[in-house]
Amino acid sequence: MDPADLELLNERLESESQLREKIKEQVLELDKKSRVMLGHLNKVHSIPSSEVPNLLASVRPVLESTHSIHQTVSQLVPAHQFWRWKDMWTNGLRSFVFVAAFVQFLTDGTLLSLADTTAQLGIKDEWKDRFALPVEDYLHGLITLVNELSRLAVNSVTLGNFEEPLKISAFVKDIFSGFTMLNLKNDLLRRRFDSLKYDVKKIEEIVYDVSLRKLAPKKAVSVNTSL
Amino acid sequence: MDPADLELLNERLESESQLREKIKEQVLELDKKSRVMLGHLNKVHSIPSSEVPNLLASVRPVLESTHSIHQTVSQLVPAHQFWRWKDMWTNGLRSFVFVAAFVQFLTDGTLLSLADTTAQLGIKDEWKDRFALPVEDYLHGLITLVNELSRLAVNSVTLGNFEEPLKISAFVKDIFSGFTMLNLKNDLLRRRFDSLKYDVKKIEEIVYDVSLRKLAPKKAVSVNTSL
Amino acid sequence: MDPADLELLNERLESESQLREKIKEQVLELDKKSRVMLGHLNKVHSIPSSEVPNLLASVRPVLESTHSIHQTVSQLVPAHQFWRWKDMWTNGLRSFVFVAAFVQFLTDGTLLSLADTTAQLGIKDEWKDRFALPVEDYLHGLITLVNELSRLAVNSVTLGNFEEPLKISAFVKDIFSGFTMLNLKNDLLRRRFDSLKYDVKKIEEIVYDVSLRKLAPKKAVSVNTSL
Amino acid sequence: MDPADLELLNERLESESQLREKIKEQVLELDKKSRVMLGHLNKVHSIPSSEVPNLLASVRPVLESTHSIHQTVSQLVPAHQFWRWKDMWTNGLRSFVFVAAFVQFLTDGTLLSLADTTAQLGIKDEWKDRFALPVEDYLHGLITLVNELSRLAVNSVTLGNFEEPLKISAFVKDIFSGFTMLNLKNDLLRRRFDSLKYDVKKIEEIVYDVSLRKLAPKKAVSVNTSL
Amino acid sequence: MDPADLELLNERLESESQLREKIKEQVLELDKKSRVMLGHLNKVHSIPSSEVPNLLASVRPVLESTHSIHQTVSQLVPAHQFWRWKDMWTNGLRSFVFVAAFVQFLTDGTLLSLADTTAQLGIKDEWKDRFALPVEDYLHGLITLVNELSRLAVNSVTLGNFEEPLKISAFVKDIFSGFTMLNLKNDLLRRRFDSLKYDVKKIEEIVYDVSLRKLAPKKAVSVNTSL
Amino acid sequence: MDPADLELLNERLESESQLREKIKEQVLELDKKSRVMLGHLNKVHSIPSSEVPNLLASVRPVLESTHSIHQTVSQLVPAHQFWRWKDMWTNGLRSFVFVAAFVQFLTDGTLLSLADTTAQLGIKDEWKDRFALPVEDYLHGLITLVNELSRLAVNSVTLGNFEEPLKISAFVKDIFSGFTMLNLKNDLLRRRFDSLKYDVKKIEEIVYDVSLRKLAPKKAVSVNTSL
Amino acid sequence: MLSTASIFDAFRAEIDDHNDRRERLIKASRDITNISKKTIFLLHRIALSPPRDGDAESPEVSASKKGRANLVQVRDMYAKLKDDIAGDRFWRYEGQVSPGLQEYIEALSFAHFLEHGTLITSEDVQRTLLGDDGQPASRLIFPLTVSDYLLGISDLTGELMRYAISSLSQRGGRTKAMSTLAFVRMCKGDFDGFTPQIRNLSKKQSVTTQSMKKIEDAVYAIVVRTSEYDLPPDLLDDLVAQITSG
Amino acid sequence: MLSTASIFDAFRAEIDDHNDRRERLIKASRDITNISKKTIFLLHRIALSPPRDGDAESPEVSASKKGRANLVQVRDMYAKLKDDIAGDRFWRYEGQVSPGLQEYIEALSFAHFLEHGTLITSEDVQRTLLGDDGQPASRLIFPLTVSDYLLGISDLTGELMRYAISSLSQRGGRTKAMSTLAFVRMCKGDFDGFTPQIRNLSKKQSVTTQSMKKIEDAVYAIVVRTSEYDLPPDLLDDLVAQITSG
Ligand SMILES: [Mn+2]
Ligand SMILES: [Mn+2]
Repeated sequence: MDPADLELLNERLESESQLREKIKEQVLELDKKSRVMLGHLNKVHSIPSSEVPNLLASVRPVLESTHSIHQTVSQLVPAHQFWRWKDMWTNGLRSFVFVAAFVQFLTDGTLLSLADTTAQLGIKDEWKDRFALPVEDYLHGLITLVNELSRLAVNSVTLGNFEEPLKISAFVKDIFSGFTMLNLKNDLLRRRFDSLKYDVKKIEEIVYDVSLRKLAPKKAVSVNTSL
Repeated sequence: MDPADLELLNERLESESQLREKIKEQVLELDKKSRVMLGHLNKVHSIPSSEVPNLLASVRPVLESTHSIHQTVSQLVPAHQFWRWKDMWTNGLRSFVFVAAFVQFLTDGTLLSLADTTAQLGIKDEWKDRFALPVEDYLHGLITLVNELSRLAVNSVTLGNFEEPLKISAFVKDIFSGFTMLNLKNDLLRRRFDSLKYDVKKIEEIVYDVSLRKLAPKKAVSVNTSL
Repeated sequence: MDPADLELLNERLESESQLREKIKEQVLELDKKSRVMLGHLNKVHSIPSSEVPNLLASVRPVLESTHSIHQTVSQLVPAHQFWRWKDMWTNGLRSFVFVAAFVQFLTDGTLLSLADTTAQLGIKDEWKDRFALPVEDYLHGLITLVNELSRLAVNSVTLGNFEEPLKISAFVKDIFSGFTMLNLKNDLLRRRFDSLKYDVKKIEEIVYDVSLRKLAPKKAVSVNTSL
Repeated sequence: MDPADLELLNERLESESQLREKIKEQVLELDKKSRVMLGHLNKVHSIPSSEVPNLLASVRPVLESTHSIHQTVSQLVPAHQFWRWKDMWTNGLRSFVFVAAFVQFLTDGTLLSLADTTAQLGIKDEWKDRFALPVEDYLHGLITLVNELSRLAVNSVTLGNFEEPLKISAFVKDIFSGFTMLNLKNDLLRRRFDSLKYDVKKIEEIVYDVSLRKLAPKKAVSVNTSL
Repeated sequence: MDPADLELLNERLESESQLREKIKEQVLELDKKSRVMLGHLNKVHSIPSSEVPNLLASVRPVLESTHSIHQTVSQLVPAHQFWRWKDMWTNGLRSFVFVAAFVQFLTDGTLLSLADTTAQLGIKDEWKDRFALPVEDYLHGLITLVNELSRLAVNSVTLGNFEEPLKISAFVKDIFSGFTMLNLKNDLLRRRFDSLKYDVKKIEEIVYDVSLRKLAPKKAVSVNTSL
Repeated sequence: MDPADLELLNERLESESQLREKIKEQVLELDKKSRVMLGHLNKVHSIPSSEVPNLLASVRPVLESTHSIHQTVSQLVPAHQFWRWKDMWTNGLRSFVFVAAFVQFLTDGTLLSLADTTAQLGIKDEWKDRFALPVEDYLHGLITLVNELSRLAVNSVTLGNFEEPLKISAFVKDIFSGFTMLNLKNDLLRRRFDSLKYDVKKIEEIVYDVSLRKLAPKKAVSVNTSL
Repeated sequence: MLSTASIFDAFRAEIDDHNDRRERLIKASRDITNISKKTIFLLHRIALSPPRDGDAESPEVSASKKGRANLVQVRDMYAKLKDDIAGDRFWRYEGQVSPGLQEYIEALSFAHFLEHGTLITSEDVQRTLLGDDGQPASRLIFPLTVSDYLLGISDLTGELMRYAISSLSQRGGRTKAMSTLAFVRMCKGDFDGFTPQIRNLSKKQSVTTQSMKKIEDAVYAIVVRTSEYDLPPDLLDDLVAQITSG
Repeated sequence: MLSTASIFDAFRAEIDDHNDRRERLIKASRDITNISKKTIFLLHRIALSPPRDGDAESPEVSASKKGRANLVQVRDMYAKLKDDIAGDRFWRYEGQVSPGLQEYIEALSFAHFLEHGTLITSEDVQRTLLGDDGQPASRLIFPLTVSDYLLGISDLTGELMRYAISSLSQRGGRTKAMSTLAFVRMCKGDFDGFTPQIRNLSKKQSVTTQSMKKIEDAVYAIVVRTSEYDLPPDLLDDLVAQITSG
């Protein structure tokens, strides 16, 4: 092998390998933040709705603190190499999408758009060839949200909150019908979308139980369904 | 090859092979005891709670009888070689952890600590380079316990015991949140931990069913939901 | 090579090869009958229980018609060579065991013993070195039966028959505890036995659903839970 | 499950499991003897032909000592169950066939027939439903013999014995043309037979080398080529 | 879960995870040294025998430099935990055994014993519960040596060195007959030993080619064939 | 399923399955003839060239007798379905190509063309969508021929025929350079073509041996190479 | 007499020709697979959309029509490939043609099911693969094999499972799910008879069995849910609808 | 505020766009693989043809020239695909692009070896992948990765083994085989250092090792054969040539 070429190749591999280590460090940070937020949000299943605002208040600063990690990663990744490295942080990023969208839902019952998610995670458009939020990861985050909401629908009834399932039902059906618009390959996203159907069905059953027991106050329902 | 060296090599291979046979015999004993205890404990799913103490009374002596096997194994294993041979009895040991922790839960509703489990299995600290209970195996036993408790929650409702699921729910949520704080590697333990979510969800659904139909005494429910 | 010896070798190889062809023909017949009976019995999931007797009446003659195939095979197989050829028909025979045991359960709710299964399949004790029903195949048939019964528990509820799951639950638990007492090797049978746990759990959940909603007559439930 | 039936099933499973252990012990003995004889015969590749008779004299008693193991196995195996257990000792038995046939070839250059092999291994016709030498295993032993002879042809030339390859060539071609007349199924035996072609070719090349260099006595060559 | 217990569990998991990282670093070093030495030794196939001493001189210091890594690892591994961590460096260690034994063979044609290998790798007996050279790994290294020597036999002929194959043949046959006396289990080592037969055969064919053409000095051949 | 459609499909499958049986019968015949001819031709390696014409005389009628089988098959296969069924007889057909080409070579030293092979096998152009000789199978037959000729080159020298290798060498080189014209996929044909190189090399070695020993009469060589 | 070189030149041309054709068919098969998969998503999408007042057709029927219109592209692609798959070539390249063809049959049979609730016959599938003039056998682009038909249809059951489960959250979903279940059970039963003759069918049948069990479990859950109340299921649906729609 | 439907409509467009691009690249990669494979056969064919008197170039050089000319097609295909693989897209579709690219590098490096007897540098490979004006980095169609370069070159050793063995039956084949062997040994040695960093390289290295051993065995056979005679190898070759050519 041409000695100059050999050295060149070795240098490139060496610098890639160092880069990988540096990104890995950031990803560990990212995963730690994700674990902290998921730990907090898990409590939503066992507290009365009145305490939810406090819970969200404890999560928001952590969510914001991810901005600087994203920035660091965006500076580490060489131009145009976003897709080369993204597998390293995909899991973390998807759970951030879930956290942001869950916080938004618990705050005002609305769906966080892709653009707003990007903004909330502090991801800048100018980084786009180095760090971005692809549609696919956003969609994964939404599916995780629906999984969690079917659990919340169950637990809120246990805690005596009979309005929540109706609110969740309308919200989830809207997301579900959005997903039916997509042409998916036989990949993980499609399999997770298939599983979504069971969440929708489960939530329907709860609405059914609650409705037939006439536990849902008329007004709450009509306010909700106008969303 | 030097005849003396050859003989040395052969002796070592031969003695390892004999040791393996001897340990195997003990492991068969160990598996038999495990089968007996699992067979007994399986009845907990179909007897009224009043009969549980008798059932536990029949399991405890078997559990104690494992001490002598552990001792025998600890004497067979050469100094420093615990990690060489432990795969042979790992399955049996994990199911003993499960049995001990299940018995404890059924007795007083508490969680058996690692130290107490070691004590109950008659494992001596002084054997540590030949026979010990590693953290990993203790955690595997706890996961098996949660799997079993989700089944018990179902069956206790069938038997008309509506408080049990609430008790189980609180206990399992505590273990679950403990696990979320552990820094698990991407291995079997992590995968089994992921499966815990399904058990937690199943138990929550049972609590929901019971609450919705107002089957449990008020107090029990509120105790649970305050967690 | 000595021509006489060569001829001898060739004759033996030739006759084995012809025998294989002849047995194969019978096995094809056997598989056809198996498919016919499974096709009939599959309807049990969608018909009201009142029609089951008619269904069974259509299966029994087919089951009896297997006797003559078994006889033919027993005449083809040379003395002492049962274990040489049995792999060829093992699958078919196991599904006959399943069919016979399923018919029995649907008829009177009892478990068909090994001896009775042998009799119902028209297998004669005097053929034992040429055609017999080994314990292992009987047990495989029973596991298939349990798999099928967990499906039947689901579908009978759909058809409005809420007592069936209770009956099935008692029956299956009996078989399950029988299996736990058997000393199974670490083979396919052991692995299939491990899968039984899922069937038992599923049936327990159905009994739970029915009990929780008080859908089955009181008596049926209490009979079941006393097991 | 009927307790009597359950006990019956368990007894049968248990006794099979014990029988397996007992046969295994014998098979270990059998493998040890096989290793010893193969170790001895391996020396044939490096000794002058004058020493071969002594070598064979040391192998023959070991070969005879296998008779008693065969007898023990034949007593362990229940009537009619030869084909059930034979896989356990097939490898050992095939290497005994090889040893017997190799010894015979080295003694007088003739091929040991199936009947003579059976006799030399001390296998009695009256055990036929418990222990026998099937045609297939005899043929496997012969193929192993041919593999070994192609190695011997190489090494005898190295040792300066130029007639041996001619003798081997004639012997192997005879076996080869015998095999071509057999109606083999598409199994391991057929695949191993296909590999014989390479041995035949290799031996032909050695005869070529020797002939080209006029190393062998004229007479030996012409005897060979008239085949 | 008791917070103290939880902390204990987490500490243990955490420290294991850190230890793994530290050992990994050493293993990377070890692999690098192994690659360097294999790279050097690979040249032996294309240089005249006169240059071999220089080649060995360049390998020896690298081999010695492994001592300090072994020492570092022996200090990292907690007491008694040799068998827990050894899988991490097994591959590297086996290739060191090969290197040491190859260097020895090339130096004076002798076989390096287990004790001498341990010494040459700088492994101290006092570390035995933390770092040692197990028999199995020594044997794996020898098999790799034989694989390499069959290649060397080919290439030394190409380089015009006709005595080398004779030397290799004698050496390899000695190792081979040593292995046949070992009681190997049915594992990887046994399978690799079976593959040795092909190397022996290949070397015999090279000796055949050389002898047939009278290429090697008479004396060399007779020395060899007397083995 | 539409009953008419069900019947239609069943009828089609039934008739296909009968057709398969009928073709299978013919293929067995075909394989038998192939075995007979290969058995005859195998003798060419051990007879003097003067006896070759007689040998060929015994093969030719068998080769001709394949015509009627080909005709029968061509009548069995439905229009356009050649490629559907051809796998059944591909092996047999390829060995017929080999036989025909070998006979031709032994007769006059020329290469049988694809067209002539087709003619000699009695395959009619008008059957082309039901039975034909594809290029690929013809090429496979030629590769088998080269494999066999490298063996013949060896054995003819042993038999004292020193002209044959020269004739074979020129013939095989011509075929080899033909093959280099083809663009093959990474399939069986390419792998077999790769192996052809070794046959060519082997034959070269024989030519080399024979030439340098000046065993080849001048004239024979010059006649041959003018082909 | 031809030189070996020129003879092998001819062979090369033939082999190159074959490999090129194979490549063309593999690529076409990928395109056909993609169109079919997209059509399947389209069918789900329209069939599950809520019926709008004033629409003459049910969502299922309009899904089916749009789906079939989409699939005409596939027919046109086959027509264009006609030379590569006509006559005995079809069987030579079956391995390359089948994957796309089976996906097409899956899509086509789904469209048919949505409109008619029945299984499309093999003849109907074959009819979509005629030359331009739509005339009988002589105009076949290629003959449909029993195997492609059955394997294509086998995949349909997976889509029907998805369709049934999604429907359950809609009004009237139970009825839809029950009839879909009956249909899938019929497929399972009828196809069992073909498993010995059709390679790979038994693997697909176990997927069908899984799908069937999933629908059974879902229908079970609904039955259990409604059994608790002493009212007919339809009335219960209406009540819930009234409550949730305010 | 946008409706969920219109938001997801945009997602659908983006996902469809991505899948279509992926399909295009898969197809292009197959085409590139085919051209490269054919080029490799062409290189073998010409390089092994006997040198004709009066030819200015050796067969190897003329093979190399024709092969390179052939491979310009590949460059043109990449240029046409530029939009689909430019910028960060290259890394997104690397899995689809790599198979064809590595086969191209295999062919290109074989042509280079035949002409120069050396290993083509990564820079030289990169230079064949420039835009129309052949200008530096800014004109790259896409950047060549170390991995594609090494894995492509790795496959070269298999072709060199075939080339060396085929050469052996020709005059001067031994010299060719020896120099090819030296080259393959160099590849093996140099690449060993990269195995920890390049995925799948160690699998390819074991194929390289096999190829190397095959050449070693073949060269051995020749040496053994000639060693029996007391004449220099070249003289022996000439003698044999004289005798066999009459
Ligand atoms: Mn599908
Ligand atoms: Mn290649």
